[in-house]
Amino acid sequence: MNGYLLTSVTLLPLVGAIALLLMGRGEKTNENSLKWTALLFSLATFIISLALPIGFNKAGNLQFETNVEWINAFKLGIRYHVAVDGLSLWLVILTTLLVPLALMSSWNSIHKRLREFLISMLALETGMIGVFVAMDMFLFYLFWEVMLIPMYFLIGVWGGERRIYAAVKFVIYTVVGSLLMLAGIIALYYLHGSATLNYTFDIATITNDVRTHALNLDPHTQSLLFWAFALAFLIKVPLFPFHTWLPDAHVEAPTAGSVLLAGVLLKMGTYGLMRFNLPIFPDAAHQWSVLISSLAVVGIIYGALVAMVQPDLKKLVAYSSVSHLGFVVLGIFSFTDQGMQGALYQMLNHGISTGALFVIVGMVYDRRHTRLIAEFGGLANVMPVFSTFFMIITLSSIALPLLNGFIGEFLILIGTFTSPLLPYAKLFASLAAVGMILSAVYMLWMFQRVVFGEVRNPSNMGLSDLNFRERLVLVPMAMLVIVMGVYPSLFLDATDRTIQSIKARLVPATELASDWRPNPDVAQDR
Amino acid sequence: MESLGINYHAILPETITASVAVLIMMIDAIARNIERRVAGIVSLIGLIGAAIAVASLWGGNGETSFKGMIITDNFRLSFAMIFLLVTFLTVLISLRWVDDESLPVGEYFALLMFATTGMLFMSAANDLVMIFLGLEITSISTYVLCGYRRKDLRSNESAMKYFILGSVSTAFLLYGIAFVYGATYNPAASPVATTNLSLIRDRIASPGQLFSAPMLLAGAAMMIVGFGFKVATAPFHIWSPDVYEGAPTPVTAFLSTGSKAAAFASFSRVFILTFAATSFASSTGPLHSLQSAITDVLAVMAVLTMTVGNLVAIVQSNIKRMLAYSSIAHAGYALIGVVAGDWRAVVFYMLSYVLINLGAFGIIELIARQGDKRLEISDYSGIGFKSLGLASALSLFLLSLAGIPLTGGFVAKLLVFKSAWAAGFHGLVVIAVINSAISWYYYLRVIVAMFFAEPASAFKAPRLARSMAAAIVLALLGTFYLGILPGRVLDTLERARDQITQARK
Amino acid sequence: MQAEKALFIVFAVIAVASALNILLQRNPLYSALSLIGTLLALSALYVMLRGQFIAALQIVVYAGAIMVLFVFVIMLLNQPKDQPQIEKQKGLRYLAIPLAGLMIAEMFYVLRPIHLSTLPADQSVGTTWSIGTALFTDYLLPFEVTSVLILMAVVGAMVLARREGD
Amino acid sequence: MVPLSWYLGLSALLFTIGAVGVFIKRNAITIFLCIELMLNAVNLSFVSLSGFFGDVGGQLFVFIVMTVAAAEAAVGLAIIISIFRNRESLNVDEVDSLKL
Amino acid sequence: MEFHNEPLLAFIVLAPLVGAAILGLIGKNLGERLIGVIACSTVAVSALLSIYVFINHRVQLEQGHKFYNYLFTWIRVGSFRADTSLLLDSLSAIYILFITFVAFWIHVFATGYMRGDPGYWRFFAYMNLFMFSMLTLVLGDNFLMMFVGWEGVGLCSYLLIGYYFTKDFANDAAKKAFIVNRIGDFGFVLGVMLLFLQAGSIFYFDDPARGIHGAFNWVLSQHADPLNMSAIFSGGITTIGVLLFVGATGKSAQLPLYVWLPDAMAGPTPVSALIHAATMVTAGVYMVARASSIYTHAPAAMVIIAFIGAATALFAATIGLAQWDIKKVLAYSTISQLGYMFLACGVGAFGAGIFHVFTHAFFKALLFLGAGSVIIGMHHEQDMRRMGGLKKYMRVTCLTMLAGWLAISGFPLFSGFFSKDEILFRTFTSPVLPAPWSKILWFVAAVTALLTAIYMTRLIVLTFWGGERFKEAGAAHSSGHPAEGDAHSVTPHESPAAMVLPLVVLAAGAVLVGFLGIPDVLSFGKTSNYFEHLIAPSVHEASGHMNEGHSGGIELEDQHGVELSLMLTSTVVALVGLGLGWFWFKRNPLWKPPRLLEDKYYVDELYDGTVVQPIKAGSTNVLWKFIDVRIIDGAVNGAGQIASLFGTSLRYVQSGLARSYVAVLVLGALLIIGYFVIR
Repeated sequence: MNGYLLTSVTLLPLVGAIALLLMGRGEKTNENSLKWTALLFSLATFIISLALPIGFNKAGNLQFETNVEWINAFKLGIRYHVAVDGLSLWLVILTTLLVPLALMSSWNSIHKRLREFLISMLALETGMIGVFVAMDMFLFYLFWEVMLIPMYFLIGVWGGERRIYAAVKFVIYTVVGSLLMLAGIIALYYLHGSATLNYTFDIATITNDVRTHALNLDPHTQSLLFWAFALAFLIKVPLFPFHTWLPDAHVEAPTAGSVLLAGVLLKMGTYGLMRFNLPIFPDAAHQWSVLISSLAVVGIIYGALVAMVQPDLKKLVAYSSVSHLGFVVLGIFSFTDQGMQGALYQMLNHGISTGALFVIVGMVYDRRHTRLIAEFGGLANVMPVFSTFFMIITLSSIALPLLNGFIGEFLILIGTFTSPLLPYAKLFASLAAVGMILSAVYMLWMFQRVVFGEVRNPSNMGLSDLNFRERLVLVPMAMLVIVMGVYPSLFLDATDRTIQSIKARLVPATELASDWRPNPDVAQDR
Repeated sequence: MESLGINYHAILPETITASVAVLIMMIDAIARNIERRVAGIVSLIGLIGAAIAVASLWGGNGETSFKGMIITDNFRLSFAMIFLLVTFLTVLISLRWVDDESLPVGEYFALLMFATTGMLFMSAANDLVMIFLGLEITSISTYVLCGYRRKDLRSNESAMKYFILGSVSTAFLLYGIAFVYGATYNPAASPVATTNLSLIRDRIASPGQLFSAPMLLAGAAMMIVGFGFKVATAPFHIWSPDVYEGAPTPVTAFLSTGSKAAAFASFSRVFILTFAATSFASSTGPLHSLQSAITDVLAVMAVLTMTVGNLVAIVQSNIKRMLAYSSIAHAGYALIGVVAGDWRAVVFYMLSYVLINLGAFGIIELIARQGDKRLEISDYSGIGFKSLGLASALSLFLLSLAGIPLTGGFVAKLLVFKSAWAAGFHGLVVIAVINSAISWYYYLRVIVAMFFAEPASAFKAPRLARSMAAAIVLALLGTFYLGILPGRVLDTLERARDQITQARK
Repeated sequence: MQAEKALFIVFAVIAVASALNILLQRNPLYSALSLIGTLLALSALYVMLRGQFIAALQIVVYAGAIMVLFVFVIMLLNQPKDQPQIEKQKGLRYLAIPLAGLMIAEMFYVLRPIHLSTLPADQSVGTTWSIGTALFTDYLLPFEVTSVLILMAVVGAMVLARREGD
Repeated sequence: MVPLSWYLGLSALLFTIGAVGVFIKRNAITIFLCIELMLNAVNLSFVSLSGFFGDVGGQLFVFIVMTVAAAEAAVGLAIIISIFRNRESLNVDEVDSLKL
Repeated sequence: MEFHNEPLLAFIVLAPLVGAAILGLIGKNLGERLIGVIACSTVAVSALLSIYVFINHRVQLEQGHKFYNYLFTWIRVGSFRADTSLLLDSLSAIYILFITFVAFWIHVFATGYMRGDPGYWRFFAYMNLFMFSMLTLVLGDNFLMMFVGWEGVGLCSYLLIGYYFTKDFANDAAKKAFIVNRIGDFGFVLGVMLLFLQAGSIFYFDDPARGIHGAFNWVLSQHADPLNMSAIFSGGITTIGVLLFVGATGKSAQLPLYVWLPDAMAGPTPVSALIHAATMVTAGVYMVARASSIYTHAPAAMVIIAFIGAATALFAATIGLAQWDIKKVLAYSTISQLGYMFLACGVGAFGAGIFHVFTHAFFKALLFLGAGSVIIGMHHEQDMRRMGGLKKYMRVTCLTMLAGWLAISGFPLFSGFFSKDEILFRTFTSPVLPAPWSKILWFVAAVTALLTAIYMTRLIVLTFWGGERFKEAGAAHSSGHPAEGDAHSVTPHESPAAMVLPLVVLAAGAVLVGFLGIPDVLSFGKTSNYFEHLIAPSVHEASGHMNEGHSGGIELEDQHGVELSLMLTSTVVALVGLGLGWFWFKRNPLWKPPRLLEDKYYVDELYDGTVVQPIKAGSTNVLWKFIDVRIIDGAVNGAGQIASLFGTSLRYVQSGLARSYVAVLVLGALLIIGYFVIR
């Protein structure tokens, strides 16, 4: 059963999509049954996926594994290999959680092509989960690319005014990166195969061979491959200066699309960095860490500053994503436990907080059909419940302690600051910390302009507060924001083992040894 | 009396297709008034018969027959299957169309079958004369098909351009053959000079047996012109956009797939299995210079082809013309397989490419309607949700052409790139990858028009004939089959490879 | 020996001159007639090369049948003389000289090292007997396949050239 | 004796004239004639090689080429006729509606 | 040092959180009385528990024992560990005692002050949440827990300043407070990270039971840094100290980050009393005192603290002299007093600094509440130009405020006298500062004391004495605030009992608490300074050896002499200040102060012009509209355009002329043949 669990989590949404495709075409009126079908499938996926963390063995590496031969001809060695480890576990859960929430958030906001919309959402879910669970480069690439299409349609069909430009830009940007990654995958496959005589696309095998020095790539090759992969991922993240697709895509995408875009898709980039770049090209990772960290830091500050002056709510959140994801990249390239764990945690945080922010923006958009900050003001007067949720999410986004954002950002900062392997680590950390100030600036300023003050715009006068469905969407998010801030061990413990294995080759043995760790078994029952 | 090497089994597929062509003519002549569909159905049956014949030959170990004119190996048979598949789908998508356009039915299918016969001979040939003959049969019948809509100026123009340029390229090919023939002269051997490919391979592989190395090189170069023209590689691609655009859509589909695949069959037969038989690294003397010249030139041509195809496709507004450029670009990708010397990759590429392209052209034909009227991309505005099935299928084909995973287009590209990488052509792979990225743009344009743009003109979902539906479904299934479970096909090809290398030893 | 060379030069000059005349004539009819001249000169050269059968074929089939077809079509499509002669891309004309030069240079480069100046002692090669034997042994299949080709060409020509309504 | 290279040279010369003719002549039939010239040039090569080698293969090739030329002539002329019917002109420069 | 377990600590912290949760979730549906009861009772629980715990462990605390309450491990990643655990030692004990005590009374006051406000429940939820945060800040046993509280109080401060969220100035002030605090936090976080890097731990002290090594133990095992500039940037202990102090300047409103505090007066007055006077703003002092072992190893950091503290004290006092808004005067006075506290810390007298925090909490809370009472009595008028002569309308308020006035002015035997005197003395005799500077700083502090006495007297005189200016319609319109009630038709009235009672209690405190820290010299050695005795085990006072160049060896007898004479001096200073103020402002209540002072040295404008606006403009015009749109997107779109440009030009090869195609074909053929044969 364990073996099929992951596959069913991955494919269940697709089954839902197919079910929707086949559902009674005749009556146009029966939109509710479509919505409920989609929602139930995504909820079922979420519930099944909960078995993953429950059954997850913190001491183990890859789990819930299915590994069967797929295409073996031509020494291709392509396998259907899916599994989760600490790296992907929570990202899968994040995905399965966000999709039903996104569906609920846009329950009444899709007015055309509802069936196709729901199909796209579910197909997208399968793609996203697939990216995280794939343990074979071929499979990974497959999901990585296939997932583009539903997203493309989500932006292109259900998007705003400039949806075509945004959709095409999104796809082209991604494709440019991912095709380079394809070249990288082929090269890696070939190099690994000729070095070990085991031609395979299996990520775990290759990683392991790198770890055990069965595969030793020379620095030059490593650099080239590193960039082939990194470009794809950094575009997806997106790291400055590859970020300009993001504001457009976010602004034009419908709410549900933005939620998943920000919540999950961006994580695929950082996930890829941790899955491929660090463990497989450790020397190149060191070689380029300064450049990437610099870009990350520039992105943190730049994203924050540009976010500050955006007149459009979604654009603001989009640029804030640039800033936040800069933290994640910085943490990854700190090569420390704290940095990488923090990065991983920050991915989850960003998924929830920014996802929630987009939900919130969507809620006001549904009511007012505008996202311009200047159109709002004083919403606290008419929508107190809304404002409260907005406040919690805002605070999460500016990394207030005891909320989730803080754990991630602080771990990243301290990991970076204390990194023995990243040059100029202290400088990077200090500059990144400036981002903490700036995030307060732009978020609070935005919050003030939207929520506080008198209701000056008469069209805001009659806005209704959140209804039951909308509260149902925001409550779990807000609760997660708090739970993750107060008791992060719940999540962090599961990822530790994986981070250690990523570090195995990345960090020289001397550094590993000197890494003082308090004994976890000391009695805590005083 | 010495054996004439007659082996009717070995040419059974070709015999079947040729006979079916004649049969169709006879039916057409005798029974003018019977259901016009009969000709098409007869050709379908004939194609299935030919396919069975091909299957019955499977496992051939490279035996030659007819005095070395025909070779039976899995290389030939895999390509033969592709040709039969192409014609099968072409017949399906033209069944209704010939009727709607009130064109001569019998001749149409007969010419298709003749062309198929030519293509089959191209892959079966083990002698340059057979290659030449097969090529000419294919070419001449397609010249006619291009001009099949006689009253249509565009169709005329297409036929004329194809004819003039095709003949010139044939002349070059022929001249090349003459040079190669001259180069193989060895008074000590028997026969003293030859156009037989097996003999040519042996002669150029063993040092000191050649009459004139420069002649061999010049011959090879001119054959590149000939084959390059047929597969439409830059700079010999210039005919194809005009011809593809002007020809009736089903013919375009056939041209861009069948004739291209056939040309690749000969191309690979000559340039991979003959000229590059020994590995590049271990070759010496004239063979080495031949091989390095071939790889250099083909690599440059591949790059040019991809780049020109993709860049110009970006700025096209006519969908047929855009797909013409796209098929130029795809010839470029497939050519990488030739450069890398991996014909299996070429076969697989062609297989998936013909499926996808035929599917796409089928839908285009359907949407274009009678007289090829609606061919501008702007005509596709907003039809996505009016005709969801067709638009989705077309999108899938286009995405597959772009190389999205889960479809044959991706696996094909992967194989080609992998072979090229393994053969050390890293730069080529990178350029191909960048080109793929460019290609996304224009494939997406059509999808944008169909799904994202507002409906521009009145559009009614076309009536979908059963044959056409079958063709599209077949193409779709094939595309996905090759994308998801390519294992069987690849295994078969792999065994073919083993068998060919063994036969050589 | 010198006589043979002289003969070659005579026929070669005729062939080249007629070929050039094809290009120089405006009327396609004269061009066609010039081509026939070339063909005849070539057939003479074939004889010198002991290709008697092919030489005969050249005269009978090529100059006789095919060229007659050409002339027939030219007469059929007697286009009006007063039609304006549109010429686009006049530059192509000037491209002719360098391209021709380049081609000849390349061919010269390839053919220069070829040193073979004696015909073999065996004189049976170009005879009808040897051709016939080869045609029905080694070249049996190509020979048969040409029938497909011819049939196909007939069908094709018929489809394209027949009048409407047939 | 006349050396082989002379024949081959003549053949190359004729081929060149044919090739040049194809792109400087505008009358479709003349262009076609030039193509025939190219084929004949190749034939000369075949026959001379065959003669000097004492190998019948080249001449057989010429035999086949002639057949092909005949077939090509039939179809080519048919194409020209069908174009002429529609356009009343044989000037290929007028036939450029498909471009770019 | 001995460690014990004290599970009650968690309840002290959590009680207000429970209150906050109840009020936040269902408070909207509760009546005002019930809300008041819940809010006050949770704080009362904390207060009583604090007192209980303190009494229970008093002796041990005096001996330096520490009491832990470990809840759970918050973050543990690699070698980094932060626990959710609480620590009680004498320092935090003092803090929780006065925090909970003062806060309780302010809560009580607020039940009256906020009566009828539609956000009653919200207000108290925030207040309770603040108590939770403040107690976390004080009781946390590591720097990250402190930071939790640190940011938590910042949040509550933000929420409460912006409590009247429909008022733009309140929102601006709230945002400003948060952001300026964040700037300070930037330093704090860096300091904590550097500490972790150096010490490998962010816990204050060891906890053998959990296997924790305290950072301070590491610090104490190091040599003290030298007193020079390079130590500041060396990345060692001094750097840590300076960075942490940057955090303190934000939270405790020191130069240059003090600007948020005057604006923070936009919040309801009880908030100003609780957060911006008595408790939160002293968190910086707490932190510096907590980290005293770091500072005693970082003399350069201490010098910086001393100078900033003294400068802030003087600077704010001068501005306070010129303000018309009663709360603004108190705000600048708070800044000034905070400067005093830092001066104390900077000269190594952490205990004295804390003592001043302690007394200040009482008298400043009292003064603010008094001001609040006046404001209510005046129907939300805050401009002192429209007050005057209120003593006859608001007798109790006036009396209690007089107590606060005397306390802050350093009138002998009032609480402020003792704490301020201690600071002046310790500054004068500081072992930290180089020779002339201790005297100079003492002089600055003394001048500040004089100014304090003057401006506080001005406040009292303008408010309670003189003509009843509120009756003169439209007397002054320069009031910066859109006061709610129209001032000229009101009659001032005394506040209700819920507000008056806390005034009385705090007034008693303001008068009496000073006696906890009577200097040895005053009691003639009979009772030692109890406060100092209590706090001594928790802080590392600077000792003579810190600065070798300093002639530190004054004999104890001499010290007593000095102390007495200084005490005399400061008494004189206070009396002079009171006298000057009394007579001058009685005569000229509306004396127009220098423009520069009234406009606060234009610091806000300076910041706006040099930092805020350039960043905004730069972000909009350079980063966004130029780099993002023009350069990056331009490059991306440009690449696309170049591709289609190439496409378009290559298109023209496709002329449509068959002849030209042949030419291309022939040319291509020739090139290939050429390459083949000639290469």
